[in-house]
Amino acid sequence: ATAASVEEIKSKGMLVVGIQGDNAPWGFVNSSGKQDGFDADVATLFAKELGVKVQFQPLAVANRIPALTTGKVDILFATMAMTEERAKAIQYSKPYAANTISLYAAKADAVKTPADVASWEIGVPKSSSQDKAVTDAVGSTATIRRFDDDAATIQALVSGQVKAVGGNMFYGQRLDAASAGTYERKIDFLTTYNGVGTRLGEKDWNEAVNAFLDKIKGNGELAAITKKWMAIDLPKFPESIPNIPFTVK
Amino acid sequence: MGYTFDFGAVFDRAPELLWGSLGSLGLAFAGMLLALVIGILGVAARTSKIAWVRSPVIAFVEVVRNTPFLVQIFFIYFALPLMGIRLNPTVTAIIALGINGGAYAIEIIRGGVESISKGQIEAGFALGLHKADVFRLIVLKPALRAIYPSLTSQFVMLTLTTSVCTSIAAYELTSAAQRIESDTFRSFEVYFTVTAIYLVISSLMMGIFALISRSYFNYPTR
Amino acid sequence: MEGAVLTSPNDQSTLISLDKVEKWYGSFHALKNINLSVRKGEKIVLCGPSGSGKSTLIRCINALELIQDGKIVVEGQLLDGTTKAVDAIRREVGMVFQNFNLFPHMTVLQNCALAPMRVRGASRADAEKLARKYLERVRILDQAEKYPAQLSGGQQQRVAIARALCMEPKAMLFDEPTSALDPEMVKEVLDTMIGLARDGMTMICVTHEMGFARQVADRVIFMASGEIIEEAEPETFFKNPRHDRTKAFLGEILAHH
Amino acid sequence: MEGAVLTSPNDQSTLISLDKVEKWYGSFHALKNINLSVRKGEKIVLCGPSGSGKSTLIRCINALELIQDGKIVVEGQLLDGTTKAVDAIRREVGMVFQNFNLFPHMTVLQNCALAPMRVRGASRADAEKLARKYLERVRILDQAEKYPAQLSGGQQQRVAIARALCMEPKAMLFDEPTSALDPEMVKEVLDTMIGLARDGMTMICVTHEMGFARQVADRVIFMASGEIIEEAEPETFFKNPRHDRTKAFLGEILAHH
Amino acid sequence: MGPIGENELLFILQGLKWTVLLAIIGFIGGGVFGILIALVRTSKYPFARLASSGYIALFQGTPLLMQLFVVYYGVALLGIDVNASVAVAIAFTLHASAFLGEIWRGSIEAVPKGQTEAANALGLHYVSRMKDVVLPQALKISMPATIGFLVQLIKGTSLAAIVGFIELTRAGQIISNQTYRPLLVFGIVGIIYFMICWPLSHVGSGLEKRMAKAAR
Ligand SMILES: Nc1ncnc2c1ncn2[C@@H]1O[C@H](COP(=O)(O)OP(=O)(O)OP(=O)(O)O)[C@@H](O)[C@H]1O
Ligand SMILES: Nc1ncnc2c1ncn2[C@@H]1O[C@H](COP(=O)(O)OP(=O)(O)OP(=O)(O)O)[C@@H](O)[C@H]1O
Ligand SMILES: [Mg+2]
Ligand SMILES: [Mg+2]
Repeated sequence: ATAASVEEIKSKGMLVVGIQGDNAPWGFVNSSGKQDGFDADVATLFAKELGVKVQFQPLAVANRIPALTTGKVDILFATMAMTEERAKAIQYSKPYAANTISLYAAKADAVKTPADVASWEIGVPKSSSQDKAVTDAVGSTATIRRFDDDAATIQALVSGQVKAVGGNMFYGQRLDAASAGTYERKIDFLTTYNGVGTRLGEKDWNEAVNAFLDKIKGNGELAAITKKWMAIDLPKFPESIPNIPFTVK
Repeated sequence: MGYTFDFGAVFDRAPELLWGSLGSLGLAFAGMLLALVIGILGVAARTSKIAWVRSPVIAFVEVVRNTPFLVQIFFIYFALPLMGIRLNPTVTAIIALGINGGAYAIEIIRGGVESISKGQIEAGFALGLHKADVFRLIVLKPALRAIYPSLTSQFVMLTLTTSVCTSIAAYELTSAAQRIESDTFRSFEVYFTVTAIYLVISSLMMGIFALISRSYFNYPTR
Repeated sequence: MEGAVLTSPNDQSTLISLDKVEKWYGSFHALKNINLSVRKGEKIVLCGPSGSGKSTLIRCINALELIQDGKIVVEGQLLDGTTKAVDAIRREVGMVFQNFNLFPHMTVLQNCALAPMRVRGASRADAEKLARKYLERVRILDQAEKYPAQLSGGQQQRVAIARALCMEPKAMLFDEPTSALDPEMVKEVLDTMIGLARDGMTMICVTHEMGFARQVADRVIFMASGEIIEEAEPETFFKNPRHDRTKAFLGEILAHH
Repeated sequence: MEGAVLTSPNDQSTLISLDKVEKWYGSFHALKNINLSVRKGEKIVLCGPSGSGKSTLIRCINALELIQDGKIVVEGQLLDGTTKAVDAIRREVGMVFQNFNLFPHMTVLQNCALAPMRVRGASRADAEKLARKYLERVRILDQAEKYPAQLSGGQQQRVAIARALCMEPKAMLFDEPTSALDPEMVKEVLDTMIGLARDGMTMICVTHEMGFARQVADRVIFMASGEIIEEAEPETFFKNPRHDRTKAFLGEILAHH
Repeated sequence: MGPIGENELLFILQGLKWTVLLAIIGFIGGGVFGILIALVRTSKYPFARLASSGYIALFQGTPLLMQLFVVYYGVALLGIDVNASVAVAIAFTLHASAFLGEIWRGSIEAVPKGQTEAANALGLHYVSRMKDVVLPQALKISMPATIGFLVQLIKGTSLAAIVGFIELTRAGQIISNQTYRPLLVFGIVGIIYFMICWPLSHVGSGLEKRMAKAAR
């Protein structure tokens, strides 16, 4: 069996963290080949808390959950937006980051409400929370094109293959880098919160993470990391989210 | 370990899998047709005596056969718009499949054409037939027959290559699978089922090719 | 159905004439100063050692090979390398190869009907009627629906003859038509050719079947090293060859038979 | 080096015996009630029209084909289909094929040394010594380091004979050993075979070389349609064949030569 | 979000290292199993022939992409803890052995029947017949197709990106995600593939031509 308990990990001295490898600034492998980003910093702190070394396992968006459930990784600090469906497959911790999902399109296009994008082609990264948000909002009227990752999604907009994309709060900056002054944020769909993922029913992991998050929220360490990577203040986190338990019952 | 298999969640999405399969089949057939056209026209050019007709075809074949399909489809989808050619994912996928399969088909069919004895061609000329007629009426059919098995396996591979088209958001079986997976998180079950579907599709392809061969190449040889 | 006759032939009865023909394969001199004139209805047998240029000679007449110097005129049409001349000449001369070269993916009937349809623009019905006529002529009409692979070598060669006849050519060229055949089949093909000869067809035939040469040839031509060494009527040729080269050659082939 | 002799042969001098042998290819009856006994040192020539079963017969002796009924005994060993019997028999009889079947990726020496090493378990040195001895025997030792493709057909066939001899067999089977050769090369192979015959080797040879048959055969056997039609000493066989079938056949092959 | 500099190129080249390594692992693993498959496929036992042709049909009849997914997730389900590279190596071995097995079966059957008969007539047994006589000739016949498949395999490693393995294509994706220059990055990646595959293809078709000439 590969699914280890917290105690087993402590005695082994090594924590395997599932993380995104290509989603700057959340989690990415930097050009010197080292894992870096917001999630990497938080996970490193967590490992320090447990008193073990950390090993990062970069994952593609679509195989984050299988990697956890099959025990390939011990825990996910993998930009996991908290959704009801996912909460059926993994155990979330309390939220530790927030992310606003919006529609981005060319300045020249007049868009005020979701009705304005009916019959457009809209790009999103496959299986991401943007995918879910955009599909929920305009999936029945617009054509959703699902790409492998953020880079392909943004490229699709820049190439004109889609008229709009569902992006997170970093898309604006990236679209400007690709084509300055052409695109803007049009509609905010929702704000999602990211939680740390552990396996369902494993109380020891969930409790350890929640205790750790409470601690770094209190002592300002999370605020510092948020400032460093997002250039924003620590957002307000909700006490509960419907149908997404933060603790093992 | 205590993993319990649950194919139910996958079978609930059977309609999506069916549409995905049809999408894959559609891409495969359209891609193949284009590949065959590119292959036949390409061979005519590839075997030309005129260097500037021949060399672009050679370069085309070399580039396509020595780079991954993933990179090729990515280029058609993302780079062509920069030159003002914007194609939707389905058309892109068909063109990419056609180009990829076509490059292989050119080389395969060329092998067949070169296996036709010079005497056959001379007999055609001696009867007063012109070059195009000789190629079309005398060379092509026996040439295709000679390389039919390799063409078949190349086209079956092309069918399987449709799975890569998911990366430009074309609608086919693999993207359906990925949607279902991201909703149900039943990764193993989803991919296992889809693999089985691909096996059925490729067997179907081979069956169809065998049927075509039996009706089209039914002349006896020694 | 006559083909384009551009110039009026200087001798009304000359069908094929070669004048100082020179043929090179790269630096290899394959035909040297070939002069030959074939009258309508004449039957010529061409023989000589392997590599002497016999095939090359008849292939040049049919424009399957291009010559470097000299003139070839068929039915008044100068073979000047233009598509038009090549077409016109190929319509006037039929060719039969050593290896038959039937098209394996077509039935016997389709093999024969192909050229009339594509070259003469005949309708399928007319072309097939013509094909049946000539298949009858070589007495193989009952095999019309078979594919070449289902026939014996001798039958295949007779189909090849019928196929060439379907273009209703003025002359027929044969390149060792019996040498790929088993002994029993040689006779059936030779009989077919003798029949053709009797009917007055102009023929140039590369063969070492000396019985055939004796029986039908008006002239036997002996080639060696790309040159015409000797030409004579069969009687003279076999009984009193003038050149030593010819004598040696005849000694060899007659010893084998 | 004697091979496993399981039963003592009833006639001390019989090396190979076939008793009521029947062979079918599916529904095709290829050998019909074949009875044949070959004494040590005897030379037998097998002839007959194409498809009469000559190759099949000698391939059965060597267990390259399995028989459906009857008995084959070689040097007292009954060929009963067990690996042991097949091995024992193949060690006793060498075979030479029409198309030589030399191994193209091995030198002449390696071709000859292979079986002694792998089958008899000889060391490389011993095997090569043996190989050289038999290459010398067929007078081709100077070619030992060449590859088959570098040799003429006649030389290749002589190597094939040496290769078979290296197993030091009691008998040799030849299946049309000269028919794939150009005329000049036929003689060198026939001379080699005549030499072998003189040295007392037991031989069964499928051939239509009638000169060879006259010179060395103790018996000539004529087959047709899977049956042995006639067997006789060469003089009798050629001068006074009894059956019409034999007469017709002889008439045909002698006419060709 | 930056230019493509030395670091980025270096990162891509590290991906290249894995691409080459994966192809080599797949080729060696596939080669060993492939020979077995080819031998079983040409054996005289009908059941063994059937089983091996089923194996070939399975791995030639499904996309490599799916094989990667199923092995990647499936091996973990068996309770064996493997990292991505082992799973990918297993998948490539299975995939390659099916294709190489089929290629080599063809070339074993292309060795003239007379060769086997001559070996039989000399009393050689199966092992020696295969090892000394048939396989050396079959391998030579199969060289062009084998090299052709090696090229396919190298290109096929690009699919390992989909299970998150950082080989050449994945490295390209990561860099393109950081620099937002996908066209440039994938152009470079494409050229690198071409530079490895093209010389190989060339050797392959050269061999093919030489053999065609020898056969004439
Ligand atoms: N395409 C070619 N390129 C170079 N040399 C050629 C070519 N075709 C023929 N030759 C050479 O020209 C010479 C004449 O050849 P040709 O085929 O006319 O001889 P032939 O008299 O018909 O002999 P055979 O009796 O063997 O058919 C030969 O030496 C041959 O090698
Ligand atoms: N493997 C086979 N399957 C079916 N029929 C076969 C097979 N091998 C030979 N035959 C048939 O058995 C008959 C005898 O064949 P065999 O080769 O022994 O004749 P042969 O006397 O050696 O003739 P040739 O002189 O042509 O070599 C032929 O009619 C042949 O078609
Ligand atoms: Mg010739
Ligand atoms: Mg035989």
